[in-house]
Amino acid sequence: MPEPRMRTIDYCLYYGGFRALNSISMDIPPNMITAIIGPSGCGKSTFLRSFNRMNELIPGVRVTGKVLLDGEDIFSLDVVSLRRKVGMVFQRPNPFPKSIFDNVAYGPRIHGLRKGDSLAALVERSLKAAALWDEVKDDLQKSALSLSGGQQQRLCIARALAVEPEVILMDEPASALDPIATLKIEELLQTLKENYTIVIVTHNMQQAARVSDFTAFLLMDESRAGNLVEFGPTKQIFTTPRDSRTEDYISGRFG
Amino acid sequence: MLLAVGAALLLPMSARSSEITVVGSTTVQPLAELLAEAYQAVNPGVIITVSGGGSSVGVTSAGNGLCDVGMASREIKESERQEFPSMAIHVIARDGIAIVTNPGVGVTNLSKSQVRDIFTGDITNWSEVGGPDQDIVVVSREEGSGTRAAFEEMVMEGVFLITGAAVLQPSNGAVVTTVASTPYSIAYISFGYMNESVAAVSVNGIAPTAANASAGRYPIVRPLCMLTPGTPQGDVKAWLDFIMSPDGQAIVSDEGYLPVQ
Amino acid sequence: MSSRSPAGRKLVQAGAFSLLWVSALLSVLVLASVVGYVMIKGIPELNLSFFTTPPRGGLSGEGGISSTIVATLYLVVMTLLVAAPLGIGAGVFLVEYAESMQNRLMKPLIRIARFGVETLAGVPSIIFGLFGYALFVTLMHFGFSLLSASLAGACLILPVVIRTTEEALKAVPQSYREGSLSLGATRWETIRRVVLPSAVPGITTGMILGVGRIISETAVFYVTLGGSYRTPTSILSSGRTMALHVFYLAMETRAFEKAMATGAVLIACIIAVNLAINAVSRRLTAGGGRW
Amino acid sequence: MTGTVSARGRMKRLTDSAMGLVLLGSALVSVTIVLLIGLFTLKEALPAFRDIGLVRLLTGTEWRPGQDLYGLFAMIAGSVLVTLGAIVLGLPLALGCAVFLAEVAPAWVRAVVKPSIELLAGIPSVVFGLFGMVVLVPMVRGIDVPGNAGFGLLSASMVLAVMILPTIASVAEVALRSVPEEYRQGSLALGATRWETLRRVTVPAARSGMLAAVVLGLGRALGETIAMIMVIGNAVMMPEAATSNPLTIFLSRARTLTGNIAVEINYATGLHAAALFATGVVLFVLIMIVNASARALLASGMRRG
Repeated sequence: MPEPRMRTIDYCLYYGGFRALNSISMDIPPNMITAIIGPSGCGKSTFLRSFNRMNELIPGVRVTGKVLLDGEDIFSLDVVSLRRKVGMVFQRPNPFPKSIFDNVAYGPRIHGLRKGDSLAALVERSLKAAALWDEVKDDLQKSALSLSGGQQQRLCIARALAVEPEVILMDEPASALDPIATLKIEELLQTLKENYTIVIVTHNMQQAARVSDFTAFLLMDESRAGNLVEFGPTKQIFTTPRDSRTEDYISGRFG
Repeated sequence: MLLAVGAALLLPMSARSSEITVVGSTTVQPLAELLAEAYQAVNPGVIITVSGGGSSVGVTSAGNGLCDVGMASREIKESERQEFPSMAIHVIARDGIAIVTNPGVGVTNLSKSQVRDIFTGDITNWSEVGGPDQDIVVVSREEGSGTRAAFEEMVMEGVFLITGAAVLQPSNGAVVTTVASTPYSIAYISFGYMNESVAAVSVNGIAPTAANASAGRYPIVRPLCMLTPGTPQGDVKAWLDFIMSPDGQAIVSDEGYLPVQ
Repeated sequence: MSSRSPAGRKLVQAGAFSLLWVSALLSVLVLASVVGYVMIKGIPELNLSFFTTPPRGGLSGEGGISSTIVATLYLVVMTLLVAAPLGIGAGVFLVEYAESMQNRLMKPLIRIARFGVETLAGVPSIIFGLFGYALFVTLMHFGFSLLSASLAGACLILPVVIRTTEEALKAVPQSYREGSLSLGATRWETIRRVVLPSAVPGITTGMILGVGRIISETAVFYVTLGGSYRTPTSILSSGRTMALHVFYLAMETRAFEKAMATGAVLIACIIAVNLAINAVSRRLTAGGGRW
Repeated sequence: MTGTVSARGRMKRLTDSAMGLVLLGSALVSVTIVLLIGLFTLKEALPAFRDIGLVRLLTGTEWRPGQDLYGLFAMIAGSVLVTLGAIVLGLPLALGCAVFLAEVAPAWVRAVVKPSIELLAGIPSVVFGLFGMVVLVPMVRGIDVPGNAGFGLLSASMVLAVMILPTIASVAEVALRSVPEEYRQGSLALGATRWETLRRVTVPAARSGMLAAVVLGLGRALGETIAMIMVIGNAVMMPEAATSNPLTIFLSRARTLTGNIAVEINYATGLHAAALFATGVVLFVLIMIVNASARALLASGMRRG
């Protein structure tokens, strides 16, 4: 296995006195798709949001342990620089109420890229990479809110790509979409992994099996804290799980 | 809250016959309040409510029968007499109009033409009339005021216009308050509103006192009128009779107005 | 990609946030100083006799405010007596009946009603005064009186009452109505037994808002109520509300400290109104179903 | 048995339709009142528009009812200038306060400040007018400019600024709070700072609500009557600068459209009364113009993106 892009070491997260994630150690291999699966409430979204410190927005959250990006502790990094390197796509498409162009250009602009033509080129490149360019190239000034749900989600992906991150976190990116739009996103993921490291949370096991290279299975213990039960290559997890709980889950006995 | 609802429901639907509503001139208003209080002290069954509005309101309200008694602090115009032919006019007192300044001005005498020029805006600095080198702040009443109408007729001779830059206040009381608190200001007010917070100015060398006014020396004097929709009856007549009685007229002169009896 | 330094951007943020802090502090300071000034100057004037004696002495501004409290109460009650049934009735009609009336007569009527209520809510109060003076005081010969003033006041708060009633009713879940109707209740029974009870807190809030509006309104009553400080004896009596008393004291007399004291009482009334609204809306969120 | 049931049923249906009629009645009365206010004001103003003429009414600078001169321009200028002054003084504070409360304030600060601001929105205008008379007018009088008596546009603008501050702040705050949380998260996840998120995403997304707050404040400023009478001097004159400094125009006395109505309506008869109703119509139209331009502004803003 190559040097991991990100890794967590003994990572715990608390909401006030409640422990939501219990001592998770896990590696995110580069240029691969890592899926995080598990039943509702097991903390998979919370875990995903740990990689770009989005949990800090919630008052009363406290963490212990380490999260590393390219060997560097993300808590010692500036949060703004961290989020630039670790992008995120949310469960529900959340384009800003601006034009398509302005949505994609948003990140580059705040990070200081202002020159007109290179910005246009960057927007075009990002939209192409998100497989949206052909559908919107003639109406870049149209409101992003006029796009369909699937298009909006690909716009959000383009928006994340435009800041040229290393890692993209995706929180159930297709759960609000219809099957055709879902398929498009899944195809897109395969092309994206050539250049990016992707971590995706999904509650859909078929999807995890279809798209990911590695799979992590999270489960609540008796105190309702999320634990990493098993982590490994997706094929192995879905065919020969080592843990009986993983087997129960993927065979649909609970969840 | 329930109590209040109950109380409101207990309010009679219409004025009792022994209630007299008095509306109009803010110049006459405080005098009417006192005359009402004095009358009610001996006739507790009668209730007299006095409210302002201005002389023109007094005339139109009485003329249209909206009140029992209207108050006006000026001569009733010919046009108004024609509009309301049955309206009865009772002159209850006469009132001088005093020229007052903020106490800091220090000017004690003005000629009538100087007063006029100040109010038209032709004289704008106190130094032009022997005062400090300061801009004059003219304070006036608004259109429709009886005091203003009387002042315009007697000082502005009915043709000169009061400057548009004048601070306008909607009542005599407001004028006094404004002059008292505004440096270098000047205004005209009813004698009845004079107090120590403003400085009175002699006109053509005659001080604005009741004695000078009743002797005919002070030049700016106008009638104060009570108006009734027709010939007064009952309680209204009794109150008006009281006003014209020695007791009533004593109150008139105590308040700085000129008795007519 | 050329890059702006995160440190610089943090600095910009710190600068902007401190400006926001300053503007908020300044706002609070300005408002607190107005209210504080009136309270500090006014409260020392307050004592029992201030509340129990009527104003007297005309220009010297002596006496208390008892008759103005009475006049304010009368006016509030009379205004609500007119505005509440009309406003609530209209609100119920617009929400519960109008939607289902699609015939040619009703549809434009309902559109006009909606437009009128919206427009009226933004009309300056002095226009209600103008209207009230011309119609009730002169044309209908009610004179300067509680009657004229309360009718003008009712016009003023009618849009408030209608709108809050509508909002309260719209917040009642459709499933309540369907539940009741499916049990064979008529539309009126459904409204009376299911919809209105759940909407009571919202409607009450509207009423209290109206009360606050009447207590604080001055312009409308300046031109319709006459301003006599006698205790009103009939609905045709002239009168003076507390807010109007503040105006007359400030403008006509030099009794600013009395004006401040009356102002302090007014502020206290508004605080009470706000507390009442908060209490009602807390009940609304705590146990809306139990009404 | 069936007889009683159907009798009760008929009774119920009867009550149902009767109540429907009662409610329809109250709706009709309400609508009538609403229409009456508009139509009555227009009807009463008609003689003024007919006999004075719209142009002379709107552009005339002389208002002397005694001479049958009815020009409203000075009052229109007074209303517009005083509102402008109030916006310049009050808007930055109000919006700053709203943004602070919605996005920056720690929870406990918000818990204290927000209800107090809402409370202050309900304080009677006469109290603000009183404060203006007693505190602001003497303060403004201290500015050494010829003819400055303290009463005037500046004092009035300051009073209005304080009055509209809580209104604008609390409505704008609600608008900001109703911006979906996803927008903020989306921006933060791209590496934007909180300030960048606020400036580039949250505030633009709340634009229409914040504009509505400003329009509400403008309406309140244009419509304020009593506080204006108390501090503006009520002089019927075109506001003018006393010195070469154009800002001294704000030391000029003036009269607002609202004040014109309140001060004179009780005196007025005939054409004078009609001219005051016309003043009301002009005031109403002015407020409609503010609303409409806000809507237009919003529409053009939407198109731009």
